[in-house]
Amino acid sequence: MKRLYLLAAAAAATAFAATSALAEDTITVGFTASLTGPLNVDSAGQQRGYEFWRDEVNAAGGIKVGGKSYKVKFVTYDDQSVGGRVQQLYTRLINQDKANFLFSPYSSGLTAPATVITEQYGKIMIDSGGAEEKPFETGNKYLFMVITSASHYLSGAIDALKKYDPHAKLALVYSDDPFSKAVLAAAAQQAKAAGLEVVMDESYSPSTTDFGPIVNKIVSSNADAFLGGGHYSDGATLARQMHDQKANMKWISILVAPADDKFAELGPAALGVTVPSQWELQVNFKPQFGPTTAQFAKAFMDKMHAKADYHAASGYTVGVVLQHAIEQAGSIETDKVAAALNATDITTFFGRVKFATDPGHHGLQAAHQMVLAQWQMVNGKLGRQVVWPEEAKSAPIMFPIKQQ
Amino acid sequence: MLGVLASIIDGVLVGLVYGLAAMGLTLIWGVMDVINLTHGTMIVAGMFGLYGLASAVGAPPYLALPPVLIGGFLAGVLLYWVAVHRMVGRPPLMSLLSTFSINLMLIGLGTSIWGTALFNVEVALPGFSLGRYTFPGAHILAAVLAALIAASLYLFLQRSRLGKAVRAVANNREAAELVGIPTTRVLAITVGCGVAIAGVAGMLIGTLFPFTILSGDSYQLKSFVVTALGGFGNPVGALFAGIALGVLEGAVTPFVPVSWTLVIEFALFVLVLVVFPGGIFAARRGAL
Amino acid sequence: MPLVRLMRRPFFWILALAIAVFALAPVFGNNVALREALILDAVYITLASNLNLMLGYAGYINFGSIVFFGLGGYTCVWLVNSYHWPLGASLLVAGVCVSVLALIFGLGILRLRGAFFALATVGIVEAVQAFAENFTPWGGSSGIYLSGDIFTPLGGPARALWVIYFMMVAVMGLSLYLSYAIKSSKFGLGLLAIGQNEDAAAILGVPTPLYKALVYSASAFLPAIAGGLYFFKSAFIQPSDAFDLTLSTEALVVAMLGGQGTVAGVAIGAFLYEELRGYLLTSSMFANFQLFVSGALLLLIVLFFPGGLMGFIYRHFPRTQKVLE
Amino acid sequence: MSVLLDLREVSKRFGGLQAVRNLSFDVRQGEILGLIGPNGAGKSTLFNLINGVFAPDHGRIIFDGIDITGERPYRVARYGLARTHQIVQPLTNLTVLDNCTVGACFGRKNLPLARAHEAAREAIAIAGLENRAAMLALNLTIAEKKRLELARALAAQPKLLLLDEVLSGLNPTEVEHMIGVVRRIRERGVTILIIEHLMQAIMGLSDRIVVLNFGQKLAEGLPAEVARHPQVIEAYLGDPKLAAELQGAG
Repeated sequence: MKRLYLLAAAAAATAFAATSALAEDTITVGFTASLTGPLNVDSAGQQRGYEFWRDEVNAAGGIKVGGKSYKVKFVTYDDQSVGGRVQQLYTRLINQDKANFLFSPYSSGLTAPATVITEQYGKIMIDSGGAEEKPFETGNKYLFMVITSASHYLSGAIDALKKYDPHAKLALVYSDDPFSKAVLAAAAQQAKAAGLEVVMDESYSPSTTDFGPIVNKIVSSNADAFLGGGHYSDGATLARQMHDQKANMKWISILVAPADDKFAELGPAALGVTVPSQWELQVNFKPQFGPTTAQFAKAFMDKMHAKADYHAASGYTVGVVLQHAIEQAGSIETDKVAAALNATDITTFFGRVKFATDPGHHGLQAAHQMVLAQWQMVNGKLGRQVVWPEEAKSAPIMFPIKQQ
Repeated sequence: MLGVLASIIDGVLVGLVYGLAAMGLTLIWGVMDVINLTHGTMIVAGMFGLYGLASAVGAPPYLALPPVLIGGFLAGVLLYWVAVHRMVGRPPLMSLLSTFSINLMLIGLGTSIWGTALFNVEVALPGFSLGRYTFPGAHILAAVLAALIAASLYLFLQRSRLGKAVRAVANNREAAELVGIPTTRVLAITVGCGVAIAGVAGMLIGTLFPFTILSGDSYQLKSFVVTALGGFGNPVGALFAGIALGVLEGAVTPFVPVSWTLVIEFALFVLVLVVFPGGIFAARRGAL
Repeated sequence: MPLVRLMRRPFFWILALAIAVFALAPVFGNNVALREALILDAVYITLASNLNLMLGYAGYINFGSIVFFGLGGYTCVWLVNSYHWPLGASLLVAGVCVSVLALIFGLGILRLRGAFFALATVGIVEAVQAFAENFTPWGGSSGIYLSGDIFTPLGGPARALWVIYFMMVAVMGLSLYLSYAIKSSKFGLGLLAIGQNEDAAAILGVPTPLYKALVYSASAFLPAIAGGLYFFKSAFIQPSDAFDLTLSTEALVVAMLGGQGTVAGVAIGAFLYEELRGYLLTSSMFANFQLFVSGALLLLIVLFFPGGLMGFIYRHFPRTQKVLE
Repeated sequence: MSVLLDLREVSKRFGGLQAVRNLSFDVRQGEILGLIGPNGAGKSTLFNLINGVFAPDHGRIIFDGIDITGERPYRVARYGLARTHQIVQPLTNLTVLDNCTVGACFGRKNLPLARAHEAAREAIAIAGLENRAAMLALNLTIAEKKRLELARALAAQPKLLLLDEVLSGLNPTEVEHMIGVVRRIRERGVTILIIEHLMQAIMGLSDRIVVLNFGQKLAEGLPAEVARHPQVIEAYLGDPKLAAELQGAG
């Protein structure tokens, strides 16, 4: 009997708790963030971007639709960086919290399961944290991605290498996770097409802690350019061990980790490392909608007390794109907003945003371009400079990397 | 060929540190049948101790050793009184639950304070080169320190009065109690030593690689592997098994795709367990 | 013990009623949010109940229960995705294959006792995960994405999620009855004897290697099917989710919390643990401290309710011992 | 009398220790055979060899016409061989009844659960544990645990029962009671091989005696014969108290 009572009580508690009354002029946006678990750092950046956008919009009186203005309200939960939680929480966001629109969790691995739910309920979800293309190839109708997808991450690095050292011997060493594998698979093809020689192409387990033997293997392969890495600690460890073990690379491109300001902790090991970036402070696009880079960076710093990085910028852009689409549609109905998103082609401080509309890739980003940032000494301090493409660069490239 | 040799030397250097880390686990395990699931987190605590002292205060990294050792010991004694003491005499491995809970708390607290951001401690020491291959000074020093600490633990267990008491309690707790050994205090000290060693190992690892609050998981797993290979409750075996693991990682990498290293490592681990249920270094079981 | 005899005991009907309430609770008012919460409860209950066959009965600590779940998930998703098998058949094949595999694994590692066995199971989780990361037919580390139209045969996504829910509750129900039936059988008595003292059990005539291998294999079947359902529902599977050691550890914790060796205790333990975690995750008060709070609560329970939940109930309401098993 | 258990030149070595050496003797249907010898003579090892805990290095063990050499313990139990342990081995968290039911279920008759319960109750009655049936084994006194060992072995309805020091650690009243129980078991047609240090008791109980020393057979015969055997007396001289007891009992 005890058991029955407990079941019933828990069921009742779950059912009646938190019945959020929908206020008249509010738009509810739901998402999960990885407050705990390994994705916490990147996810936090993205979440700050989301929140900054919400605060900005609300301060400006909300989103204006046909003479009415809607304030934006967020509902958010911790997904623990675990895929299994995401479906439970997105269902809850849609059904219990009555979210009108959804933002994606961080990473492809979490976005994919969330998509099953949002598509099932026909809700729009805008993605800025999962760069992998596979979820866009399964016929989804309401999923949109504002960032450049995985297969273009290292295009810039390959182009730059082709220009500076057409005879470079590449070592591609990357984490065994979906995102990194997709990025490097595309990079390997682009390298071959550019006539660069790939002398090593291997993935390592994401839980690898000591890269000593791997660095030795890179040295043995006679490579002089390194492309790879994956997520957070592995990328940083690789950079440090290549430096400690004097691997003498002329070129090092590492995914994700060097885009964070904490990468400067590595000191000399960080110098010269390049990172493909969705956005950098030095990038200057003329926005048709929303703030300029300078305005964004300053306001973000004032409000969030943190330097804006690309996760924050892309998170913010998700909001801007949604806002733009709602205003264009003149409605908050899903189908009208989705149509507006399909027709979107705007440039914000983040760059140009346009979505693929063919059924095989619906929602994939079709226009945004990445830049390549390099860690250089600026006034005696380590900082990132944009070095590629040429037309966007804020400093000359350091090639080859100077060993100390 | 030189590359293989270099990887093997690397393996020995890092393996000594793995071995030291595992000694912390195996000591507690062997003496009181407690699997300390906070082990990984204690290793991380050592890393953060190093970071706090070296990067924030600016002290030379290796000066962090004594404070980490003492802090780890105190933390271990506290852990004993909070989570382990009440579990003695309960169904086997109940301590698994209590240490699991403590670990959740520590990780939760750590994540809300530091996030999973990356920390790095720069250690500028001249390295040693073999052709194109370089062994960083920090690796060499860490290995030497690990060996020294392991040796002191061994001497402590073999020679000192307290060490003998620890071994007596491990052998037969009731008998030890009967001959007047204050077993509870000995157990508390054992957990203290185990945690202190884990912390110091973490501190040494912190001089080698960057780390996050979650880095402990991998090292805890490695410690399990090392403990099993070395034989439970056998600190000397653990040290050799640590080296064996490091050498295996180093020796395998040049010949197979890197991503298969883990498959080989764990398949071998299960195989060794099944074939030598007492650990490969079981012959030295009398060590504790 | 024959079914008829089981049906004469009140616990059989209590269990039936509880499962029925569990299945129907979200149906009233079409409460899909509750359904999503309950389906995770069902997963935990399934994992913990089957784990309990090894842990509570035979006394073997298995950190590798997640391997069954993950391999079941992979087999099912792979058959559905690459060979377009119907869900039912894929689930069944997944269950059978994983049980057979468990039997083979079991014959190898069940020679080990106590902590050695526990460690070997950790090794198996890691080895299998590392294998899946390198196994191309399963998409390596990228895993397998299912397209949106896999739900069409089940009547579209909205209906499919209900169908999957009921199937999951059925798997949970079967798990509970399996634990109950084994506990009340000669097989179960043999397992309990092994759990208490394996050498003595063998001397009394319990065929220990066979029984251990059988129960290890049996404890793989339903978790494999649950894994199949779960990852089919997610429409996505990748090695790090499928072989997450944390989930295995949680299943152990849950079984010990509820009271290992009991049928009802383990189920209630799983239910409460998952509800607690779910509540803490979604409550704004604890958002940043949910791990810390779960840890602290767990510790208090471990310290002050040593026999687990059932131990507590039995001690304070001795009569329940006759009814709740 | 037909031979029930036949040991032929059985040997077992542990590292440098020759625990049992070239040992041959037989146990006849229906008798009580006593096995004595100083500490470390290899008596318990012999039990472990007979019921399959260890496999002998050499020699054969034939039980009821079947060669059981090196068979696993659970197979041996099925053939109808049950034993008790010198150090009690209760299934601690099971009730006395369940302990005995395990014996009945997996013993010679391979009974289904319901029938096994009946057999277990019967064995419990013989061992005099009726009022402890529902108690957990861990809550029993030492004497009761000894009786539980016996009841559990008996529940298996064995042809041959190996008793390993069932009297040690009991007070005189309990010893009396236990001897009665052993006699009653024999009356039911169960053959018994018994190890015992209490000379008085074993000399009185046994039909025949086998004496072991350093893993070898020293003497074999009727209790009175054995007690007068010079080598046996010599073997026990290391232990004057035992030697005196031996004389007294003989």
